[in-house]
Amino acid sequence: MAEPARPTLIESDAQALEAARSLAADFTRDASRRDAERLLPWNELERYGASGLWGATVPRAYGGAEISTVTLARVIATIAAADGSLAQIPQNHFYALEVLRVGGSQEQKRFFFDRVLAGDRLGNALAEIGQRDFTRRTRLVRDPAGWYVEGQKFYCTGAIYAQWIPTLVVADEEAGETASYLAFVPRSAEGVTVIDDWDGFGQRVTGSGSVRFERVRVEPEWVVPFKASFDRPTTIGPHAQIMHAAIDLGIGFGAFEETLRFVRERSRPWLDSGVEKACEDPLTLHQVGHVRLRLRAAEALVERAAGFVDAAQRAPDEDSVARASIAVAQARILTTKAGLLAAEKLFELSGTSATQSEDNLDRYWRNVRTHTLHDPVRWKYQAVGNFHLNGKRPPRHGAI
Amino acid sequence: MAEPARPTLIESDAQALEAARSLAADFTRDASRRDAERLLPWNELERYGASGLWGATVPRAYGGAEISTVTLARVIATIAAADGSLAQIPQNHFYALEVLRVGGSQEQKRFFFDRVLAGDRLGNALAEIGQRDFTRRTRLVRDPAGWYVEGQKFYCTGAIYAQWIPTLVVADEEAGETASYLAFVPRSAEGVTVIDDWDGFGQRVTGSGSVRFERVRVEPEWVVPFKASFDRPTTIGPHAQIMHAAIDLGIGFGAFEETLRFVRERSRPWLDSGVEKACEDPLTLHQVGHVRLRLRAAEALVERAAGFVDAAQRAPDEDSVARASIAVAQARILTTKAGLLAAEKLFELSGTSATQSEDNLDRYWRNVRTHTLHDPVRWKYQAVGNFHLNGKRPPRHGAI
Amino acid sequence: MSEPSNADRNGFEDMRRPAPATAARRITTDAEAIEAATALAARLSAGAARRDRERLLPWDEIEAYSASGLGAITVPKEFGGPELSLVTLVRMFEILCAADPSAGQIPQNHFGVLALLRDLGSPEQKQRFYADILKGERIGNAGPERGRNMISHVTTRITATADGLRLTGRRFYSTGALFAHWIPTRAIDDEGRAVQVWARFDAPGVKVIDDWSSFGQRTTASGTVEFEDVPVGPGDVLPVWRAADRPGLWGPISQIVQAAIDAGIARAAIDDAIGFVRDRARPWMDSGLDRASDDPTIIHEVGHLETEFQAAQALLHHAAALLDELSAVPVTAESSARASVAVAEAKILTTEIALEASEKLFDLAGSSATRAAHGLDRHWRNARVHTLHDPVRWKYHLIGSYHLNGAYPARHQWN
Amino acid sequence: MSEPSNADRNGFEDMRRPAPATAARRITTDAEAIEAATALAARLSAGAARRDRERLLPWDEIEAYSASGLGAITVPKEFGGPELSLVTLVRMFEILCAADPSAGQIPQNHFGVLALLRDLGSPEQKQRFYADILKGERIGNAGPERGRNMISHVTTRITATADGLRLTGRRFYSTGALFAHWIPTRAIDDEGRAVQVWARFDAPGVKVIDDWSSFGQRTTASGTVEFEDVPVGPGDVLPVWRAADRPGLWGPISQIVQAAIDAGIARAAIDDAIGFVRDRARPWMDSGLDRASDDPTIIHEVGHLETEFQAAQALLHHAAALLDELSAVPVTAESSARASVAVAEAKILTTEIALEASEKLFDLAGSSATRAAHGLDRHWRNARVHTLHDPVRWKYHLIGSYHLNGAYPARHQWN
Repeated sequence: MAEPARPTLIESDAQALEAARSLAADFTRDASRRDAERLLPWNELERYGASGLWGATVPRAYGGAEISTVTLARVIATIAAADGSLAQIPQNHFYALEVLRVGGSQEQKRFFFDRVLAGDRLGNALAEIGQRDFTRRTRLVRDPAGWYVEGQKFYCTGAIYAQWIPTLVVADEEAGETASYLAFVPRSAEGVTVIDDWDGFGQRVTGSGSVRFERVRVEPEWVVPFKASFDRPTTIGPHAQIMHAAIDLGIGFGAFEETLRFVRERSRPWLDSGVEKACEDPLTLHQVGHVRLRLRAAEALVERAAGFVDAAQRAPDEDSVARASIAVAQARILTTKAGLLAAEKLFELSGTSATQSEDNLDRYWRNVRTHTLHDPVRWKYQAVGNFHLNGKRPPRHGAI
Repeated sequence: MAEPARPTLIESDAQALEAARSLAADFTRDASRRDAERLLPWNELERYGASGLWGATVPRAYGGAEISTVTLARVIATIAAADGSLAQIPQNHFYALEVLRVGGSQEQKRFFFDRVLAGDRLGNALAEIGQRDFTRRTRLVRDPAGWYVEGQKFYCTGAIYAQWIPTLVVADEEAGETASYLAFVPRSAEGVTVIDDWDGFGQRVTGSGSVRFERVRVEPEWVVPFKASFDRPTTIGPHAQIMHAAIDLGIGFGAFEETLRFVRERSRPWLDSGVEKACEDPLTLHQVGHVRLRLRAAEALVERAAGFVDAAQRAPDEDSVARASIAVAQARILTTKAGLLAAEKLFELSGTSATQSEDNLDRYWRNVRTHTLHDPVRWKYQAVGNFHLNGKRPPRHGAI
Repeated sequence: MSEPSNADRNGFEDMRRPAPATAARRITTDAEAIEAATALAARLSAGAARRDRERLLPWDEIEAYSASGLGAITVPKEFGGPELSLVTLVRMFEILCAADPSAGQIPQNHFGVLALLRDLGSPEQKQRFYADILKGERIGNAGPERGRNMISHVTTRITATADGLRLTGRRFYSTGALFAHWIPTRAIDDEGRAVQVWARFDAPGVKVIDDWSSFGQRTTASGTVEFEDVPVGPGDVLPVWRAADRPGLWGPISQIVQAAIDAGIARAAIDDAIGFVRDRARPWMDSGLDRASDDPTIIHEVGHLETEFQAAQALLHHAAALLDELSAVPVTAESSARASVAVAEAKILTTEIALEASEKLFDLAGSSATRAAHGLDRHWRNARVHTLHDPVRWKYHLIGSYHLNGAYPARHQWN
Repeated sequence: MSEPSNADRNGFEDMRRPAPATAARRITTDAEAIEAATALAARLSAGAARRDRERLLPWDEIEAYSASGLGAITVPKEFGGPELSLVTLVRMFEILCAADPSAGQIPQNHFGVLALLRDLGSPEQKQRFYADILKGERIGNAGPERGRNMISHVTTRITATADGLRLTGRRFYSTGALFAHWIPTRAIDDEGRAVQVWARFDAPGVKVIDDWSSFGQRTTASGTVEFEDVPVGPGDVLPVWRAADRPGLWGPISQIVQAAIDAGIARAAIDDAIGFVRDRARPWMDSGLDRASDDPTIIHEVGHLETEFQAAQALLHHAAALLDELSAVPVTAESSARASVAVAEAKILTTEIALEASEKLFDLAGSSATRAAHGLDRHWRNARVHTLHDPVRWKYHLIGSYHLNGAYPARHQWN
């Protein structure tokens, strides 16, 4: 892959939001076609990268704008309203950057933050399947001749588009212990095979396929501590999760905008409603208000939670991180429900004529339904309830 | 207490329903006043008893009409729409009759069924408080000199009005085992103290107070096996529970009827609605439809479940009883929700003027809120889910 | 009937037309009907996911359906049919649609039209058309017209000419028309009255176009029908305009079939959710459990879905039983209204549980259930598309108006 | 201020009238206001259940409130007040109403009227009235009229006579009037225009009757006010009729206080639920658990209630911040509409969570929580009664109309 042109340098939160809005207007145009024909968004990703947004969370000390989590969530929701897949692709990029920020050495930060500001994209290779437990099998082997990664990963959103694939690996430590690391593997390294075998019915062009690592050589300086960053309170979990919340929220708002357009321009009034135009139907107006309000409630919790994440990043401790995780879990509860609601009501309010394949409006539901399954929202309730009822802090992992 | 006049003999399901409707019209008149002033319904209970309904479940073999559970549920719901307390008072009466039918000796059945057809009412003394577990402390002591009951019970609905108080007692058996029995204790026996200390905010005139038993002499032939009737599959549990469902359903329908009346006759139209009369408000109409539908759904499940109970009574086995318990649990889920919904929407649709104390319309909410707490509906979902997902039969006790 | 050869299935599928009906089986009892439906469902179920994915029309399955005799179960006894109850008809649709709601939906208008025939047909019309049905012929339906205006607006015309009656118009959403021997359509006659005209599928000027492109119920072929100067006999016209004045049950009967289809979709979604949780889902890491099926949060949801489903089905069967009861005696404005209200109740609940179950299926089953191989999103797509004919929000309004103001629902095919 | 003696509390309570305002504390910062509210809340909380049960009016508590200076926190800087943000005002109401929503509701109209004064008052009026408020005087409100007709219908009149202006009319639901030094009321002037007339509580012809008998918010004394030929100065009349033409924020400000009260009720209900589960509830026998607080079905509900509460509160604070922002610049029709929509969002969610939490409280706490001694049903009674001023169903409609059709909400005190 050729060295990409150096992106614009984002310098403020306002600039980031403006860039997101302008990209969203661009991305929305062919979003339906990309989904329908499963066209991977290579060109869009080039423009997305060139905007500088992928470097906007880099700390000021390393030359970035260090935009707030509130802004990051807004950026992602804005993109998601236009194209759910394009919003999800950089989620793992920002995730890896947060792991790096929290657990990387000065050296590693200097190197990778700079690569990102220069336009490198990070994918991910975290999840594995085939085991009913959640333990990982992909290993980091430290041979005298060099370090190697060996294993197979699934649901690797963004890997296919990335210059680097941060890969969750397990290594043997002294005294029979193991520890986990995030190894930043070059996409172009010998032994890396990225397979575009993602065939979920939604988020179809995220390139969330599988990656095979066959004795892939990695340099020790590419290996960032992972487990260590969960042994102490850090914001990796809530930071990862709030981006998921923002994606679902954005897809929901996208569906809501389609609803308004369709009802205004194309729906016909219901026989028994006694009104001339569909947009005058009092029961439709009531339900439009309902969908809008549920989206607003979700949005309010996303912004609230992002504030907690920002606070915990500034002063991470048991309490601040737990509060952030809980606030983000609450946001995910409402974004999940509101996103699904908006995607479903789009049709109830628009009517049968909105179901034609050429309009492909079901992509909102397919996207939000697929993406909201990342981790089960049912267990968010347990975490939130346990925190408020019993004062129990949530477990520390990337999914809370 | 004087021997009551012999009640009318109910001879058919249709006659039972007709009697219930006529009583409901009677009971509805002063229901609000009884609640507000906490007037115990002594006279109403005399008329209720005289109707013959309290003997209507007595098996045909023992001279009763053996009305179906479907009819029994309808009778109770009909009374509950008029007065929630009056509907609850005989619940334990019918419960004790079912325990008798399932576990009593021929002799016992002949005696107590006849007493009931003659007008005797049964109360209950089942629950105890003060322990965090659910084990019972009230004991049956079998002295050589005679059998005695000793202990204290709470939530004894109906005891104050009864001729007999079926009391759940524990007795030592051989080999260090214990077993439980339902001892039919005469209300007037020496050592029985009924205290009207029920002060819940709803179902205020059920007389659900406490009963103290101080070395109360009972005859062996008054003691009916209890535990034994749960060691094998019997309908005691679902039969008890469906009456609770019918009570909540009836209260809900009562609240719904009040809603219709109030909106038609007294509500004013909302400022922004643009209609002349409150009953023309399209959003009100939508919500009236919603409340009605949830009540209908609950009613459909009550009738469905009652059919399962009838079937299980005819042929009790592991499967038929489990199916009945599950169907009744499903009914209770919807009656709980629908009853509360109707009682709350009464005000939303009627407006502030419906909240005046003189109308006492909040009694529907207070009644249904109090009565739906008999056992937690949250665990009904677990029972139903476990049955359908894992094929697990529900536990056997009186609360499922 | 003769099975088409496998060669027919490639490429020519869209041009395939109904086989001439010869000798359908005669079903005589409710039990036989349920048994036949259950047997047919096993056949429908096998290829349902593939037909959805590849948009293969269920021709063989539909011919098998006709051969089974299920198409004639509502034909009155006096015309040689078994006149089975609507409860049975509803159960048939539930069973077939749990297996494949696209194939199962195809006969929906068949029965709606038969109900209209019973209400409005002359004795001669009944004699003639019922005989065709008993033979195994299928009735489709030319759906509404398109446009932003009221859904009831009609420009299709039947005109008397020197050569006899001629039908001209263009209709959409015509479920079953492609598979049908008879294609009835709404039209306006020379006196401006609403009528239903029955056109033969092979009459000159009849064109059925499979341009149904919705994302759900993909293989219903609910496409376009064009009528261009189609010659029609005077006996092929039913006086629908009378229904506006004369209370009938064809509206509620047409609707209850819709509700039954949605109940079938809901049942299939819940069954697939349960199957996936039992056999494939992994327990969530924070649950501390070995099996997803022991997760109390999953158990709760299954409890909820089963309860709502049972309520929907109970109201569906209540409504069907009421329709059976009401159709046994002369229909009045009052009984027609009661029927519409009862069916509206069932329709709302079946709609809601079909949507909810097909969406929650994934909450319970997890991410891996989204893989294309499982084809499980078809439940939601089917539920969503099939429940849009008539908005449930106005069903609530209808129920509210009936109870609060004693208002009778308007009489049309969606009430 | 001097505390009334205990003797005053018996029997004479209903006849008690406001003490002359002397020297209220001057609050100058947001932090001071929150601190004062928190301190006062501790005092309100103590007797709240008893006051509800015995219907004891919170006279001492209200005098303590006035002395705290909280009544003057919105007085503009140019008139000597701290001009604290609406965010702070909203938080104050949440804090007070979580402790006792009846006592906490009493000042609601005080601030609504002050917002109207700010929008419509003349400089002289502002000077005069704000000075009273800074001293610690309270404003009540004479509520709407009664009857089946439209809620905005007005028969209260202010008439010019030879002896000056005279006010006559009868108003209901007059929260705070009994405790107030000033009682403003809507009236129609001789030119048929809507005005607001400020009457002194002790002016001849003013009669405040504590006939509020609702089952909730029992000690707000939201009763009847009668005006009979009450003499009024020309400076005591505000031209409300201008509000219909001139966009303002007094409607949304009046509404947001209502939403804050409901948020307080919701918070108290959730807190009581949590406390009861932790300290008193016993585990359900089928749960196999030692403590109710470990029951996953209870934990789920707490998770749900907390999440909905946080969302409601977040929208409430968003709306307050938006009102602060919009009131810093000239109000336009567009910004007034935005304000109404934002407040409607908060109002719906606070209503819903207040009702849901106060009802679910018992699901979580169980039967024993219904005992009279706990007085826990007051939360639901308070929530239900306080959320009926204006139906949330039309709030949804308002939000839908704004987004779908760009329609601006009608401007009145409930939007």
